[in-house]
Amino acid sequence: MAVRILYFAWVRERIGKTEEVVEPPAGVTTIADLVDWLKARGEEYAYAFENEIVIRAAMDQIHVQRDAVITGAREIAFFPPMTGG
Amino acid sequence: MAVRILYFAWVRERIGKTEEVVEPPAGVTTIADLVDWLKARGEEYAYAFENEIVIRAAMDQIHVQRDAVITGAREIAFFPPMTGG
Amino acid sequence: MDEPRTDDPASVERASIVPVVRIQAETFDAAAEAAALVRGRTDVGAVVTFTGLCRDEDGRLAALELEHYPGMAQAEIARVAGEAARRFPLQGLVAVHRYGVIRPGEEIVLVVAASPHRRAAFEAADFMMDWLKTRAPFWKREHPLGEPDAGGWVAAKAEDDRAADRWVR
Amino acid sequence: MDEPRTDDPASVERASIVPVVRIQAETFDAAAEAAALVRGRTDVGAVVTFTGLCRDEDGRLAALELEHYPGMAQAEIARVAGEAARRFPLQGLVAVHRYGVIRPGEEIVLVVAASPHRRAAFEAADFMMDWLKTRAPFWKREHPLGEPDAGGWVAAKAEDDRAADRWVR
Repeated sequence: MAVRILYFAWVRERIGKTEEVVEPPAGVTTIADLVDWLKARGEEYAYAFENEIVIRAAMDQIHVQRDAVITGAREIAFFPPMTGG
Repeated sequence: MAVRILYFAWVRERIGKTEEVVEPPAGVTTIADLVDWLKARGEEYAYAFENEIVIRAAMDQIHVQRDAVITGAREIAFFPPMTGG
Repeated sequence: MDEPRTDDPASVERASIVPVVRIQAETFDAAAEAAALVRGRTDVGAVVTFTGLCRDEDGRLAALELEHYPGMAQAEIARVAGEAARRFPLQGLVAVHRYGVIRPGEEIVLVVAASPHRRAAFEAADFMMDWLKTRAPFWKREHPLGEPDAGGWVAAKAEDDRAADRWVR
Repeated sequence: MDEPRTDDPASVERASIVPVVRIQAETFDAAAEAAALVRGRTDVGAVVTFTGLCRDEDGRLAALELEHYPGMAQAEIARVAGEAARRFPLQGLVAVHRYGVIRPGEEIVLVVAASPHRRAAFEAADFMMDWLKTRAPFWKREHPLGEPDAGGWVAAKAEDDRAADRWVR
């Protein structure tokens, strides 16, 4: 299943891209699984997610927790805590 | 001792004047004394102060309580609870 | 109201702003008052503007008439503004209160607070309004539509006293 | 966020306003946004306007650069505004958030809330800002004066999370 992944702020800088389309294997069912899978793809991902607990995720533009099931998602985003306002 | 007394809102309407200069006798030393003395001056005063507890007072343009000593005051005002803002 | 301690730098800084207080019959320009607090400076982080307007009370009201105690209104609002400037780290504070006949849709009162921090700006404006409501010598009389002389004085609300009590310390 | 119950008149009324939400690079006109909420109506009692500005951080900062997640920024602020409209008896609500390079003294964010009652207007604006700070997908990077490429990303503040937690119920 192909899914579009977006990165923002220093997560984007560490990974070195703003977005990509990936096809995680069948066993990757949650946001936490996806992060584990991404971290194994290269040291830029490992660096971006080194302190996993601070990274936030959104699925189809809605904030989600790490245990959210990603099946059917079209767009998943990873980013640091927000500093707007 | 002459002192200027001001009345506002429905206190003013009940007494029928916006201000007056009075000379209370020596025994009148507090706001409460002054109210008692005014109430004895006529039924319009008795009417204005009939529910004394709701009437507020200011001495030289500063909110004061009923036990405030009026000696030396130049201007004393009586009015209902405020409804500005 | 306590005097600021002059040996406390934060307190000295807080006391150093001079609140703008005006009592007037004319309408006011909220945007111009807010702009004046910020103009030419780059250290303000938050501006909170409160505008209180005359409501028509479901079409019942033709106008409000605000009576006031001129000298004391100015003095008392200045005291409340000075207390706000001591309690909160403000960079600017404006309070304007109108008197006279005010029609539905027109503005009655304005408070603008500027601060480096949003919490202080919100709390200062909130504090000012609660204290204005319960301490500023103004009295509202209603002029009902169709019977302009039949209206009575607006009664003070217990909820306004409770709101002001939140700030007692 | 719960859907309003359509059999509850108060809830229906509260849900009936349509908040204005805009994400834009351009500056905004706070006064015009506030005026638009009140224009032609005589039932508004209170308007609270919050403007957040870029500070120069004691002269250290040349500019802030705000990155955002376009589609989600609009959607998330609209969700927060919808929640505010359900929680508070509002007659109008505007939220505008800028992105891009913003210099000290310039405005970043605007919230305007109109209500019959001052408490609701204050709380709605306060709620909007707390939730915007912690939920709207924007990230600030600092450009220090003299070394425009040396700045880092602004860290999120624990106090902002605590402020947002005040509204959890």
